[in-house]
Amino acid sequence: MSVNFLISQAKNIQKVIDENAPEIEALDQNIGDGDHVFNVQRGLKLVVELENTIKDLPMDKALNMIAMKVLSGIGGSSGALFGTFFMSMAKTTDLNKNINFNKACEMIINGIQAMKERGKAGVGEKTMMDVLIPVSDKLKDIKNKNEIEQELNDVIKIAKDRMLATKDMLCTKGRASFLGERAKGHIDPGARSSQLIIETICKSVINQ
Amino acid sequence: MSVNFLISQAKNIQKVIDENAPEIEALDQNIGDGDHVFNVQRGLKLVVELENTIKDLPMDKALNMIAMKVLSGIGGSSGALFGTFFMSMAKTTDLNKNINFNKACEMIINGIQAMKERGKAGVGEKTMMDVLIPVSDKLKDIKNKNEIEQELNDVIKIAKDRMLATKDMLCTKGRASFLGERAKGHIDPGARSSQLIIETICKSVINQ
Amino acid sequence: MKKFINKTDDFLRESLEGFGKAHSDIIKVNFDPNFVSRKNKTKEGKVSLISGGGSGHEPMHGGFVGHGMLDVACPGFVFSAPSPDQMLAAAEHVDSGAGILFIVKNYSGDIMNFQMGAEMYSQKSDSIVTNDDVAVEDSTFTTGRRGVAATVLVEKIVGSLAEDSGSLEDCKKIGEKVNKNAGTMGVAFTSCTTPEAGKPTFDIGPDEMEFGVGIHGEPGRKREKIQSSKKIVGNILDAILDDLKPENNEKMLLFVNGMGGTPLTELYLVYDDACKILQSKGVEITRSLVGNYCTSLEMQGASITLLKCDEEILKNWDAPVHTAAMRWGM
Amino acid sequence: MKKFINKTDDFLRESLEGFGKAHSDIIKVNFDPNFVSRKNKTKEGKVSLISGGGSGHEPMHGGFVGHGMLDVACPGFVFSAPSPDQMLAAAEHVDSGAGILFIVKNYSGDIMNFQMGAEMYSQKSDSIVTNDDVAVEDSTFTTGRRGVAATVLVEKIVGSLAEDSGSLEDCKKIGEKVNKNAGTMGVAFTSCTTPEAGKPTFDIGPDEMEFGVGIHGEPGRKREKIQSSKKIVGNILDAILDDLKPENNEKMLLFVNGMGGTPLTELYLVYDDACKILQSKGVEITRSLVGNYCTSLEMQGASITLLKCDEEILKNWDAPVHTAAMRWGM
Ligand SMILES: Nc1ncnc2c1ncn2[C@@H]1O[C@H](COP(=O)(O)OP(=O)(O)O)[C@@H](O)[C@H]1O
Ligand SMILES: Nc1ncnc2c1ncn2[C@@H]1O[C@H](COP(=O)(O)OP(=O)(O)O)[C@@H](O)[C@H]1O
Ligand SMILES: [Mg+2]
Ligand SMILES: [Mg+2]
Ligand SMILES: [Mg+2]
Ligand SMILES: [Mg+2]
Repeated sequence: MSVNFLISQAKNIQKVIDENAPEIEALDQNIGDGDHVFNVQRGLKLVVELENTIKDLPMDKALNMIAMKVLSGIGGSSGALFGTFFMSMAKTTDLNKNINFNKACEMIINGIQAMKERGKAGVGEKTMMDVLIPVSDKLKDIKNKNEIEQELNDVIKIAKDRMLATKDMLCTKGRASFLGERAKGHIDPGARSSQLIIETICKSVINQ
Repeated sequence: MSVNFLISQAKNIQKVIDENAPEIEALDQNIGDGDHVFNVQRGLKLVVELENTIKDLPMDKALNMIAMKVLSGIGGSSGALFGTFFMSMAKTTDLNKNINFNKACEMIINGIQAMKERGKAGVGEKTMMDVLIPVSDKLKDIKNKNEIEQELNDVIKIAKDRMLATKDMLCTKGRASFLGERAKGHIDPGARSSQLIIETICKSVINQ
Repeated sequence: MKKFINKTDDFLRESLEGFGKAHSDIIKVNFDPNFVSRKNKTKEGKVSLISGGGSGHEPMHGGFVGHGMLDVACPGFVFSAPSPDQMLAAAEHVDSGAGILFIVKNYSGDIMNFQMGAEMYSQKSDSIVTNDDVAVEDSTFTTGRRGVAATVLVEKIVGSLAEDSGSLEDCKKIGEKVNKNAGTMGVAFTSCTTPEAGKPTFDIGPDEMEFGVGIHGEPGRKREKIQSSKKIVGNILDAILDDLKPENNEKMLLFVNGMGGTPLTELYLVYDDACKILQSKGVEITRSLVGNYCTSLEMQGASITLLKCDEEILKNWDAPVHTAAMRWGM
Repeated sequence: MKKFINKTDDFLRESLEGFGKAHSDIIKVNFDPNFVSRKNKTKEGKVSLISGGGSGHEPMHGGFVGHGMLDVACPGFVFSAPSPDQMLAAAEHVDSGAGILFIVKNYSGDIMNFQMGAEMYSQKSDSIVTNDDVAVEDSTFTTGRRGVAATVLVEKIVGSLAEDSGSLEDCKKIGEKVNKNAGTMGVAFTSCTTPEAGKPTFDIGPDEMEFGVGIHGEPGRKREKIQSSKKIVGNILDAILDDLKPENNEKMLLFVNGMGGTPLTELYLVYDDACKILQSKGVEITRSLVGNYCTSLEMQGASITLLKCDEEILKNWDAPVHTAAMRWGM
């Protein structure tokens, strides 16, 4: 994995989020305050704009710059969480060597672990962690496997299932937690955006 | 003319204004601030409620009480103008004698004259005076005539024509004067309410 | 109609009662006839200032009763001028021997009612008529221009002079100077709804604005497509400057007034646009006021007022004031 | 969308610039990262108070920066919590040696961002989390309750103590007391529209209201048919009193807060209804505040906050304050 890979992923994700923006906006209007998609879009735009600044930097420096941009440019819950994700990825050891698939998985697992600590949300609380924690668990699992394509397809499926599962949950973390029973019947916006991100990355790795 | 006649006229007028309220309201919304009909309705309600207080009073006292109610209870341009009307009617001489048709005309002529002085509006300025001044002029004319019914039908016609004529005028007095050309094409609300009042009174005198 | 309201007929009274209770440290609300007076009697020998007008423009005028501003405010029904008995009762209430100055916005209804009140009052009184709305063409043959937001500035500045022992003549003089030195224009994005009508005063399309709107929601100069804030502000300022014709580097007070339903963020953005444009035109902004002071119920929109300031005006603008809606220096 | 706006991306910056210019006598707006600080440096040894949150709630918090209240406010994008670098820059800007107290409304986004800011800051700091919204059920397993209008009261009262040389511990203590002693609930008649979305956050019927709405337009307890002011106010007060369980004759501050699009007349009417109901329940209203302080853009609606007052709270409430949006005693 290279810095260029990160940038090209950001561009892919930007496209997918833009395509699904009305849906994500509506989800946050239903049980939140409607800004989630704008927060995510603002963050992606800032990362993509970093291209020239970071493309020749070592991975840890590049990730730190991304983290700072995301952290300072997004705001809201997503800013803190995604910023934490990148900050923590950057702290993974041995990033100056060639980053193979296993290392990439480790980085993501580290990032998601840090988000979990920051937001204190576990599985079943109707947040993006409902998608990300199971994805992280699966990545731990496949790190040393060979049939990566099938495994990544499984990741895509897990992300989707867990995203859909947020629909019937009560929410206990984040803005939707204030709604009690009224949050039921709506998919969590952060879960949906995270699932789209996961799916986009997995697909592009599969198609490489 | 008796105090009871005044009260019964107020009741008649109240009915007619209520029936035409949506139209009058719309007229004041077009070129004013929309409150004219509510001002007039509030005034009529107050006068009708005076019935028990004034029904046994001499004419001048009754008129003064009406004037005070109208003046203090309506507000806006109509409150000042209609209040002035009654105040001035009350000042007509010899009101303690029997009030015949000629005397009644004199009272109305006095009232309208005072309104003219208060509002400083003449004919052609797109206000209620466009109806009331010609009516007053006609009353001066018919005071000593015999064929009252035909004359009153003429009054009704004058009031109506003059009300309609306000439609194409530029306005130079009152709130609609601020509109310049944009006031054109709309009948003046005060002209419409005054015309309805005149018509109602004339008709009920004719039908007596 | 969506309002906090119990019965239409009780709307004004209940609102005034709440106002009286919330600010019982500075004002007192009197009923039948209705007027808002200072809690403490005006001191002997001080000129008394009485203003008033239809309700629906809060905090104007009740919110401006107190030290350094008005002595009494007479609230009429929503958008209907108050009646003469209110002005008479107000005048008799404050009478402190030095005369009364009525501050009246230029509308037929207000003028006639205030005049009648003044005629009924037996002591010395005079009046100022504000007519700062440049949206309307001025002419001596017609009613002239409307009195709008600059009335707030007149009340503050005259109020200070009166507090400072200004004579009736001097109070009238400075008030007329402020009025003459001021110009205002407003735009509306949405209509207001009076409790009595229960429906919007005017219809307006989702992309339209009323340019030059009156504070009762009366039509203005023209109905237009909505534009960027910069353009709207530029057009408003052009109209005002055209009227005021300031000298180069003239010192002005810039007053951005909300119509009631526009959030502060937008008013400050308007203020920013106005600053930039005025700077480019060589106007020096020496004082500012941003907020909802002369409103039209829940109407969305704003007006801009410019006031040419000399030393006398500035001194009286800066003087302490303690009312429900405007307070500084004490 | 009808707003005074130029480009969506410039909305916040231009509004902040205008705010800075309009109040340059008391505050300074700093950009990249954005924060509003007092014009004069906080005096050595004074605890510094920093608050912040998503924009769209003006005058909260920028309007509360100044003597006797906040030292700095960090505005996020509209309805999005500010970012840690803002809090860090703010903290480094004010640092006066006596420590920093962050006042944070209880939302995941705000908590996380403030925490990260505090972690990056190397000197002494602590925080208060406000959670006064009784519309939401409290529970230690969830995020708990939202922080809403009582945050204004916390900022005023802690601000006074900090100005009066209170220690970081004492400031935190009184802030937590105020938060614990306060309860708020709001209703919305209309939605708000963020500049970014360009359309209303939620749909609501012409005869409906959202009971217990959040200040970002988040859904509340229930969607209901609109009722008389008395009924609405009664239901709100029941919910708050249920939570606060005041003693008989308990002294309370009554705060009627507009959501942004509701005129003052209606807020005073709500205040009147609340007074009458509270009186009948044996509550003594000892202080009051009526106006738009913690808003949701142009939303029509209001919230009511009750605060149980002891001598310490009253003393600090009454102390002089000089900010853009709240000023008395100086
Ligand atoms: N404590 C938390 N832990 C993990 N995710 C959270 C937490 N709080 C909120 N979220 C996620 O953030 C999303 C909302 O993000 P966003 O709209 O950007 O922030 P905000 O709620 O501050 O408006 C939610 O849908 C949820 O997935
Ligand atoms: N100066 C005036 N002289 C005569 N009539 C006037 C004058 N000004 C206004 N009017 C009349 O008053 C009517 C409006 O009355 P109303 O709506 O009650 O008062 P306001 O204009 O104060 O809202 C106008 O339609 C017009 O006929
Ligand atoms: Mg959100
Ligand atoms: Mg009218
Ligand atoms: Mg009127
Ligand atoms: Mg948000």
